[in-house]
Amino acid sequence: MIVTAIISGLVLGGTYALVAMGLTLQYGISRIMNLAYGETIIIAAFCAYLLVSQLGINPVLGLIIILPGAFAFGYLVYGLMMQPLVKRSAKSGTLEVDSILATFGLLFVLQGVMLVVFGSNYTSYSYLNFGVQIFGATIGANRLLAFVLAVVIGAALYLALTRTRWGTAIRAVAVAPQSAPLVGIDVNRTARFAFALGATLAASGGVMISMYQTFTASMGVIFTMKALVVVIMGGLGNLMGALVAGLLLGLVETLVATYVDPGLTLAATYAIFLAVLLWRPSGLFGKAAS
Amino acid sequence: MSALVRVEKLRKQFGGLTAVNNVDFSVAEGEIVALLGPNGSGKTTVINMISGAFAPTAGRIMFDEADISGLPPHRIAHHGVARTFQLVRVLPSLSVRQNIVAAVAFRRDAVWGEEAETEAEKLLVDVGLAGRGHEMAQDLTYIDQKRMELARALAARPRLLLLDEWLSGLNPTELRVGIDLIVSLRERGMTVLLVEHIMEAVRALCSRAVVMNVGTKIADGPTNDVLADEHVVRAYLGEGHA
Amino acid sequence: MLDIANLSLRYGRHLALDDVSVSVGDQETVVILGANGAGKSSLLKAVSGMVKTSGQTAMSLDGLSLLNMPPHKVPDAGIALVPEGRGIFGELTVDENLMLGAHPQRARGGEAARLELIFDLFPKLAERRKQMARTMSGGEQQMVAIGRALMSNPRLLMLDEPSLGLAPIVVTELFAALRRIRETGVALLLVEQNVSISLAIADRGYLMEAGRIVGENTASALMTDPAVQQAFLGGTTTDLS
Amino acid sequence: MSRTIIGFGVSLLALIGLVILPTVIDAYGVGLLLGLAGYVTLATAWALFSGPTRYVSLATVAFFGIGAYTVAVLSETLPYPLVLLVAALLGMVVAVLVGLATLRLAGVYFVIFTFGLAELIRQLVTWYEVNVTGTLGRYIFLPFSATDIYWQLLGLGAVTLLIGWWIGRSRIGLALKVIGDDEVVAAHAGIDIARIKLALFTVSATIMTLVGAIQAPRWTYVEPSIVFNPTISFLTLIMALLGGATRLWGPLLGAVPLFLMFEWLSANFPSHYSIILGCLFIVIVFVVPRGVLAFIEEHSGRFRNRKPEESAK
Amino acid sequence: EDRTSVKIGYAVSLSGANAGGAGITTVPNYKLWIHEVNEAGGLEMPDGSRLPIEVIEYDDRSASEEVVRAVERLATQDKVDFILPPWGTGFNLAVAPLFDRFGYPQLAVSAVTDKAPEFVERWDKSFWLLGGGADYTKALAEVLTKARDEGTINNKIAMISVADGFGIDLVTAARPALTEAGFELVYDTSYPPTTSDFSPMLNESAGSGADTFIAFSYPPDTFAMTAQAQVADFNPKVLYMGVGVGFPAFGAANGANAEGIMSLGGIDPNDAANADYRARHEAFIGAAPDLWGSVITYTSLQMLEEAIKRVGLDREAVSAELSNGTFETVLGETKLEDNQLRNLWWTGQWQNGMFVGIEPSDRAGASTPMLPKAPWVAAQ
Ligand SMILES: Nc1ncnc2c1ncn2[C@@H]1O[C@H](COP(=O)(O)OP(=O)(O)OP(=O)(O)O)[C@@H](O)[C@H]1O
Ligand SMILES: Nc1ncnc2c1ncn2[C@@H]1O[C@H](COP(=O)(O)OP(=O)(O)OP(=O)(O)O)[C@@H](O)[C@H]1O
Ligand SMILES: [Mg+2]
Ligand SMILES: [Mg+2]
Repeated sequence: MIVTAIISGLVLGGTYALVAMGLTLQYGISRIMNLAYGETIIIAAFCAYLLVSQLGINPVLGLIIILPGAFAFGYLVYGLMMQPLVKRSAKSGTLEVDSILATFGLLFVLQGVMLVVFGSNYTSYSYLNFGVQIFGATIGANRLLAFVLAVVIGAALYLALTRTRWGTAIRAVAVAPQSAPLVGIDVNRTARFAFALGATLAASGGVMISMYQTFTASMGVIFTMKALVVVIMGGLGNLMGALVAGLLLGLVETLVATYVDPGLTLAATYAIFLAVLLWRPSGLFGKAAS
Repeated sequence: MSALVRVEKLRKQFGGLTAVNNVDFSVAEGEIVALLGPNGSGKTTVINMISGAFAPTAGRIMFDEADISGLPPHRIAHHGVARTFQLVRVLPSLSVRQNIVAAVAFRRDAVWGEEAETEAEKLLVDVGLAGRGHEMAQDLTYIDQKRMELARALAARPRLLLLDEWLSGLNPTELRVGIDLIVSLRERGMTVLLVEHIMEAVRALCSRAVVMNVGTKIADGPTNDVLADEHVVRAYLGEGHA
Repeated sequence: MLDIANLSLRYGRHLALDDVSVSVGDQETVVILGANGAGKSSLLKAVSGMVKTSGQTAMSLDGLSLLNMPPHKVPDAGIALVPEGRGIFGELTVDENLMLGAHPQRARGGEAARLELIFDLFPKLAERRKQMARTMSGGEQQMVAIGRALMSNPRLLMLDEPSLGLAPIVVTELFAALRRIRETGVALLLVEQNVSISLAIADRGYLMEAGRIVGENTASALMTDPAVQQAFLGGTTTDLS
Repeated sequence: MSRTIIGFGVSLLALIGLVILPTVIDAYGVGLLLGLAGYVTLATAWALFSGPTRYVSLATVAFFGIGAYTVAVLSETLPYPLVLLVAALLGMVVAVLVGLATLRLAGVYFVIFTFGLAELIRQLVTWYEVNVTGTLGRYIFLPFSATDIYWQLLGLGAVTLLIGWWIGRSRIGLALKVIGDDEVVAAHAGIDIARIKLALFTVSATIMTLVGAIQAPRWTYVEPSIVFNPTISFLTLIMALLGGATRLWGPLLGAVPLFLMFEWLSANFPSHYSIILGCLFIVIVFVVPRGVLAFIEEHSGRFRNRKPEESAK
Repeated sequence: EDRTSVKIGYAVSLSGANAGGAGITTVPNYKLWIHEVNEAGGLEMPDGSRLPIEVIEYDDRSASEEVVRAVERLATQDKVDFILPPWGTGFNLAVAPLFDRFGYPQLAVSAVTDKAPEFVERWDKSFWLLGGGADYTKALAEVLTKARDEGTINNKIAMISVADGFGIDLVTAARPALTEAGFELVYDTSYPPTTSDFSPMLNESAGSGADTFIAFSYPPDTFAMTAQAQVADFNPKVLYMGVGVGFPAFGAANGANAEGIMSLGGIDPNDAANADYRARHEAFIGAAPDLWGSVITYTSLQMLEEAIKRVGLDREAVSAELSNGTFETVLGETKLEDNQLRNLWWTGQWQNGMFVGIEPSDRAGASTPMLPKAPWVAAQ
């Protein structure tokens, strides 16, 4: 029983982590508080659905089409919408407020387009929906795949960001954008890249989620908020933090559902989140407060 | 002379790093004392603990015979301790005058309204910023920001003033002015503990110096003696100063 | 090597630099002296592309125009800046800061040797390689900033008040280090308040006042110039000779 | 001084006009006014604390919901004024607890903490209702017309603005700005940060609680998903930011046009509402970068006194 | 009177959290009906003339305050002739006082409530068409009792419910209904909306020894649970779930695995009018209707249309006719009792690719329950 609970908790948490990692890139590095983040996830889910239902392309193959698309989308959004705001706020320091307001608008646009194109219905399809045995626990193959991908992508990103100069440069932009040019880092390009990468991660999360979950065009906000909670709990801009916090929340959810009361899963999630912040005001892996 | 501030066995630990280790010293009323030491020896940390920015890991800080260790900064400020910061901290969205009024309005015998404004203007005159009250604090030059920060500290009517490298970054002419300003403070009966790397200023101002190295005190006494001390020369001044 | 002619610069309506012409020769060390607010930092910022110039400014490094060069391209041209306030990456470790110093293309290769040199200049950094730069003392952070700039293998190193906040012994060491750096063939453009020690290592110096160049001479001449004595040395000799 | 008196006079006249208005317009008009009064009050109350301190709170709906739920639970058992009092007290107590908990948090950590808190409260209320009382929805059959509710909200809104005005010219207002700029400096200047933050947060939260309590009878039926709807927090924040959260009249000037725009769009373009709204929103961010109030001031200033800088020279 | 059209307005959740539900049950049927009426030349009046429908549509953005104001607007600004109700129990209650005050009949469909009799007393022009929790759970208890008495299932039941108005209403009615019928509730818990992982609850239920698994769930939960039950090979003899089972997408997504799954609602597969309705719905909307709420929504519109035809546009008269008249609809012959629709399909089951009504079993067109549910067919 406990093994089952732990494994399904980790698997659930894997998706949370994957989704949160994209947001932590966008917010931690590009400094864009992207309220339309969840919409990117849902768009990707719809695309996966279209590929499956219209063209019969399975979602894993679909990633090959969707991920570059998402990257381009993120790249475009940053270039068209965010860059002027970033430029403008160099003096006024209002990027946070501006990005909240602008992406709030973007959220409406994306959601509205999806409502027009796909309607407001619940959408789902079935893919790899069979059980796989791990340590005696049965897990949906689709969920397991999502988990594996989350871990692989997460680990690869983590290593890239912490072990390479390229990654360190990205983090440098996160911590001191005004100093980055001193060492030859093109802040604008890096931020744009990180934003697009964030969108790509969101899309991969969306494809994973679509394989086992029903979704609607208005559901993006739920994912945005969940991702924000994970990001903040892990420590802003910290990939490892997002990974650990995501897995932790997944575990808490299943353990509480199994051993306490399923009615308290979300309450427990938020309680843990709040407790972590009370204990460490900058998240699990955030810089310690001085 | 009774001690206005006395630190006893003061200690501060950051994780595994002991930044300040069992430091004792005192500053008498009306004295100007220098706190010296190599970079990273713990001077700012001592200032931070006296002013309440950090709580000490161990030890005591007595101010006018009251134990102020670990009190929140505003309580310590109300006891009569004011400070400047090593890296200037201005309130960027406020005007220069409001920067000063903020301190006038929240000190122990606070005043508010026109009275506070008039007092702020007076302080600005004292530090050489006469008539600059309406400018935005963040638009001032570095030296002017430093001046303003001093005015803000003075606005609290402190008995003890903690200056963390307030004179650094001034050119020799400006240094002169700065030194004179501090001298005038002493004449008004203020007690000053200053951290400084400019020996000229230390010699000109301080009757006594306390030197730290790697968190511990290595010398304490009349300035000239201390600056001639072999340990101090080796750890801090370098042979060129001997 | 570095040629600046007719540099003007405005912040809003405030004219911070007015028709400034400055040059730094190959392997030369040049110091800029001036009161607070004279525009020294602005000059360095203009060279490194961090602020936009106006008017008929001409600015080039060995003929390569620096005008409108985006700031992140400047290090690759061979100019490194240690800015006012250090500008280090506080949330990264000392090691990572130094590693980023070698981010420009021109700095790749020979990295290890330069790291060696830097640890030699600042042994403290070698002890604290894994420390978060933010938690270092003021002086230690200054060392990180200079080390990082050196890592980019610059031909011209610009330092904006490097001695600010450093213990006397470190200042002495720092200038000794600068002397050695200069001997490796790097040109230095130095802004300093510590006039005597900077003139001691400089070849030439400029005097700035309210955004204009008001004087220029060899370092030794400036050292004895009574006007300089009056304006910048407070009429006294400092504790260093 | 005289400017203050004129200001008060104009405000009072406007208030009287707003009190009389529902008697001459139809039910829909009253509904609009009611909605406006609700959001103006929420946004102004939000900005009391979050404006100067820059602690962006998403806990608005937690207090709003507490207010609404208190009315739902107690409306049958206690006289209405007492219900409001209980709601206000409850809001206050929760605000103090939340305030104490959040003292160490800053920036986006504070933002998301307050969001999490609102969700936690909603989850706990739900769980309690499901498991302890065995029902989820609650009915409110209070005999209030839309006009009654509007008048109450209007009164509360006026009081909120008055409080904001008073704070703005008291030293607490300055303290809040100092805290917003640099808490370390604030503390060393003798400001008791914790107390001031706590006090303001509590005042602001209590007002939000009352908005929820007053508005609840309008919906007959409440359940957690209705009264703890996070959209309310977001809209409040957006309105205040859009208007200019650091100024007394800013939130009002953000809330009114935004609310009317929402209304107009959802009435005229129900199926493309989202897209148009979103586009307009983005345009606004680009065109009105520093809030509606600043925008109005800049432009009216230009009318009154063309190029003031030139003439000053 | 020289009017040229009939104004009909509605405010419904086109965006926000409720858009998913409204988007399947409510909006398509409003659109379909209006389209059909206008195609036919308009609403027929008692004198045989026809007046086209002019529609006014608002989005309530899933917010109570918005739906209330939108209805005020429809009544006082747009002065529409009739207002169609919003989606959701809470929203129907929120607007009920307004419908009452402005004198509009309220044909509340997507509101499951046991309090309907009280509401009718309070607001005499309100109509409650989807029954209450007690109705559905009593019917379910009957199906289960029969199966137990035949020895098909044991008397243990595992039950979960979504912590939301709908789930709680049903589960509070289910507890007494099932225990009175002699069943033992070995697992009984609720879960918050937006839960996506049901494996802990399915595992608990599987381990509880119950032959019957009941979930009063919302569509995303229903879909997820069905998929996860297959993964976990959790195959109770009776599988009953809430909203979503009656969606055509449910049958499409689960294929053979939908067989035997039970839920609220259902249809008579042999009813020609109903089959015709489904075909028209699919043709016009592009998707088949759900087989619980959609059918009733369309029924309510047919009743309104017919009432207008009989008595004209006077709202008092239409309300009276709705209360007392008998109507021929896609649900069969329909007559309200005390302003409530009672001849509903309380329980349905997927049989041969169709979600058919099985309870009340004595109603014409009822299918026989097929229990136990067939085991899952392995995925492709
Ligand atoms: N918040 C902190 N966390 C961890 N270590 C710290 C922190 N603050 C200071 N330190 C460490 O404590 C030591 C003492 O620092 P402090 O700032 O007191 O030095 P200082 O004597 O003021 O030096 P300087 O003259 O360079 O300003 C340094 O090694 C520094 O790295
Ligand atoms: N970002 C800015 N916006 C407006 N004015 C500025 C800005 N930066 C500098 N100034 C003004 O330009 C002038 C020159 O400033 P600069 O920093 O170059 O002087 P400096 O010689 O380096 O002085 P210091 O010795 O104080 O560092 C000053 O009057 C300063 O106030
Ligand atoms: Mg220091
Ligand atoms: Mg400078």
